[in-house]
Amino acid sequence: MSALLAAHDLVAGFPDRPRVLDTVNLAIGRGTRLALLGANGSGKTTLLSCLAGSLKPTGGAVERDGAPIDWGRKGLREHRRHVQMVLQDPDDQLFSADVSQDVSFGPMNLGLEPDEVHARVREALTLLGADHLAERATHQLSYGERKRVATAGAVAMRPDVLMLDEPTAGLDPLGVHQMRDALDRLTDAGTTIVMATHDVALALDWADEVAIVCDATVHQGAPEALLSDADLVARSHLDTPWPLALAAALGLSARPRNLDEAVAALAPALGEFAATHDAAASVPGSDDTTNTDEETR
Amino acid sequence: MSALLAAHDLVAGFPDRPRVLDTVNLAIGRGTRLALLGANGSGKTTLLSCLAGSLKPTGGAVERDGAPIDWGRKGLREHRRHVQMVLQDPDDQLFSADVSQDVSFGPMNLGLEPDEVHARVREALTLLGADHLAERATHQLSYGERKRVATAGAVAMRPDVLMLDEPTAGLDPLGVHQMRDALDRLTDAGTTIVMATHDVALALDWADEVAIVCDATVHQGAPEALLSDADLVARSHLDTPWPLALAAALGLSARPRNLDEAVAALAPALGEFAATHDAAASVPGSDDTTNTDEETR
Amino acid sequence: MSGLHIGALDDAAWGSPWRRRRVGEKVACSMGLVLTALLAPTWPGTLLVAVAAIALIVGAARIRPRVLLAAMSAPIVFLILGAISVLFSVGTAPADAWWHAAFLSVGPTSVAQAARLFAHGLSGTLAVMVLATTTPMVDLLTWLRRFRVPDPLLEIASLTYRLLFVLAETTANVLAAQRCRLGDNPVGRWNGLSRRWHNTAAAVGAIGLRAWDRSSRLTEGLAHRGFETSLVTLPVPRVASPRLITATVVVLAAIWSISLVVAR
Amino acid sequence: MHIAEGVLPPVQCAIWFAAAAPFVVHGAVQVVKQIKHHPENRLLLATAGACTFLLSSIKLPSVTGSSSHPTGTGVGAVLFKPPVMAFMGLIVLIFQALLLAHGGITTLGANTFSMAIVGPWVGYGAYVLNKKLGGPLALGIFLAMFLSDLSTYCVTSFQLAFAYPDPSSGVLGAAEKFLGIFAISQIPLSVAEGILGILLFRFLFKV
Repeated sequence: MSALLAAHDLVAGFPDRPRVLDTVNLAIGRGTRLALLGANGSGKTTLLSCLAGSLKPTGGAVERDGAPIDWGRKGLREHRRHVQMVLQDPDDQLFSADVSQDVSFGPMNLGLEPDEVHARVREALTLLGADHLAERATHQLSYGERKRVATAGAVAMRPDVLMLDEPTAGLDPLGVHQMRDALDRLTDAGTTIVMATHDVALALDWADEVAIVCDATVHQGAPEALLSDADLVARSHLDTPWPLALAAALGLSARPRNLDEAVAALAPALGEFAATHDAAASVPGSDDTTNTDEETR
Repeated sequence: MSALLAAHDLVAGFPDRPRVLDTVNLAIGRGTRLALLGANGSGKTTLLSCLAGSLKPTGGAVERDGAPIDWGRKGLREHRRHVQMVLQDPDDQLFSADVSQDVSFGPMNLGLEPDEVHARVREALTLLGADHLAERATHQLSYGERKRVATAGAVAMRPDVLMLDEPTAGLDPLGVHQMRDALDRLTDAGTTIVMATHDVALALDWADEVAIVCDATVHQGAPEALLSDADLVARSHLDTPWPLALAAALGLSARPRNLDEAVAALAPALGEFAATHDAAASVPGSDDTTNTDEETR
Repeated sequence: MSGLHIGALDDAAWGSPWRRRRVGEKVACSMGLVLTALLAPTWPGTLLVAVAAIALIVGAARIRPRVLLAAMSAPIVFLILGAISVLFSVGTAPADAWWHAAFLSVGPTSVAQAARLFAHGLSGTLAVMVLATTTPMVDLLTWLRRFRVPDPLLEIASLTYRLLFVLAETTANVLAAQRCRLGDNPVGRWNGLSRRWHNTAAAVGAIGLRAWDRSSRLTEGLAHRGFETSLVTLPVPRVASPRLITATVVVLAAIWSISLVVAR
Repeated sequence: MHIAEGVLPPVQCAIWFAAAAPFVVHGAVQVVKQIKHHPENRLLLATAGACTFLLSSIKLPSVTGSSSHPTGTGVGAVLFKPPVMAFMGLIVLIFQALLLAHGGITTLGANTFSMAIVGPWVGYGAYVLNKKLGGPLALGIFLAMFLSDLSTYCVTSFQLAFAYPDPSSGVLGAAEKFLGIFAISQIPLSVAEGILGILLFRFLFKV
């Protein structure tokens, strides 16, 4: 069974400099949520660009559905129908002052009929929770809104794989929730998502798999396994996400991925403690437990 | 005893639009570490600009050492000797070809002697942990390095108050550590620091006080108190930081501010649980406890 | 606060209740008034055009009077300066001069000229504001496509418009950052004049470099989006408004007939 | 300094449009040709246009508090050649008319002629002449910016003088008047812009 999108022995970089990526292997299965982690300048964006067909690697191959992609104009056009990338700064991608015109660029480029283009624009804006922005001027939007519009521009291509560079960077907590909700809707609609991020707690909670770029190579695996590897985490200039760090510090065998799982892992012990000590009976702030549903960063 | 920097009934905004800030009161004591929280577009940057003397409020006063600042040329010059602001994007504030030349921009404008300028540049770079960058070209630096150099440019003015807009945004975890270390050195050297941020966990751990901008006003108080206020947190589009959310979900009375305090609050209960159940005796990953010292986001 | 300055008319245009009307109708209305201001007998033609334009902008299109006033302040200064310079003739005073001193004089010809300049200028500018306050630049550019203006030219114009706001933010930030470090207010002789010059050059240079960087990043971003040869987008559907067309025709006809009757 | 809407009589508007049209069309043809070979040049030209527009929001320092703003067509002419500036200048003028109420639509021909055609050509001519005579680069930049500004303002004064000839001293007298009145702001501005040009190029060489 072959991966939807894969890198085989990928090499990328500039002549006369240390290679940015050196024999990188990565396989992304259909419907996966993959978080790509790594330090600033480690090569995350380079890897995404290669996978998106925007940067030709100096060695190795990018494969889609088991076949290496063709780097000619036609091959790339075909590749971009399936694989779309959203950059970190929305101002690097939005060229039209009118939101719905901007989102329509991709579908128009595919040569679709105006009705079909219109339907796709609406669909993409709805998936991103940005219907109400359709009539607005790009320059009047907030940073978070512009991020969602830029993402809608990629979604309107109905890609199989959507790759996002730091989709939550610079957003306030509400903006992060909205972006995550939008990504969940895309996953439900069958899109495979690759997200490059610095937020290890987000990666642990959101991803099915993580890939860590470190020393020009990539380590791929289950989030709780890779992010518990203290040595890898340190070498990659990352941090252990708090749920794993907490569990480790408390000597728990559980590897919670988020607040709920941390609570579930700790509650039995505390329940017993409370029963014997009767301490938690009248705790101030215990009405705050509604917060459990909220995301914690 | 008057505050070092304060806002009194501050009003700011544009004609014919809802006010960005409406009768805001804020007092910043000498040596405080204040985190300024709020949604995108809530008015954090506007408030910082007023406090920095970059934006004249439409009503109310900004006071330094108990006296309202004078918005004339001379008054502002005096104010900026004492209060410095660093914007979010370092690329907007680096104007020179090499690092030390850029850091010297402020001291040169103060009309200081070359020797004094040189001393200040060295001092600022040392405080920011950026000595080794002095001779480098600004465009060769990484994003995290550029952020520290931009901060050094403000520090070279030897301000009493340093205000930073999102100093950790866009940095990888290592970059965040380096920035925090630099800020700690500045605090030790007696600088009062105001940091606008979206990172509630960072604010809870770092700040002595927080100020939350919400509905055009500001709520000021102790971090663990304000950030436990679920209603305020929701209205401000923020999240409860994970240590407080965890403690609340588990019904603890403690309000831990970071991983260490969370571990300290939970360990007794778990210790007893482990003693009775003998469960944590052979936990994989318990050698990871060295991570406890690391920052968690 | 340069960003704010660009914003006022543009914000009004984007928020205008006429936003979704056909661009051609708005252009016809505005340009009809402009031509009337120029061609109809000055009195009362220009006055009527000014009144009609204000009524359309503030009344029908519901633009806040303050926005219009702010937009008009710069052209009014220019018109006053121009009118004053026309008001005084230089050289030997004409025989019919009402007033003269040294080589300056004011007479019926120069007064009529000054009044004409001011009246035509004010009414003409107000007539252009009918378009400026109701139609965002992108809509106009998209509309120009039907006149076979080559696509690359329109694309450059609309990219210019988009980049204007991106770079305005950069400009505001660079200038604010310089102000923080006393760039506009250095210590020194004549308020640090020579340093201020260097600082301004550094600011302009830094903005230029940032602009260059921005444009190459947008080029790359567009390559990611599959840009090859053209930036074609879906035109926005527009509503025909028979009422606006009728109103335009009626107003113009009324102004012309009143002017012609009165002028006779 | 642009001529406001409505100020020029209809016939003169038409004449200035006719005078400007060949230059603008020539520039537009050049631009379309360039874009065909380098599609990415769209962004570069758009950036130049946006920068020209934004330059007018930057205050130049002076001893007093009064402010003047650069126009920047000289530097554009040196970087992009005058034909391209004729077209880009037209775009900037349309934007200024509709976004800032600065200039006008019927006066677009006249304003394009003075700011986007005469200014760039004079500035570029001075730059090339200085280069041929072996003058220093700084002098070339100064002359390009100084003369493009100055010539724009002279042409504008004559355009106004044609429209409003002085009752006693005719077109020439009127031109003197307009030149005199606007000299207060325009001559210092031209000098200032020339100096800024030199400092700017010095800055860019360092970076």
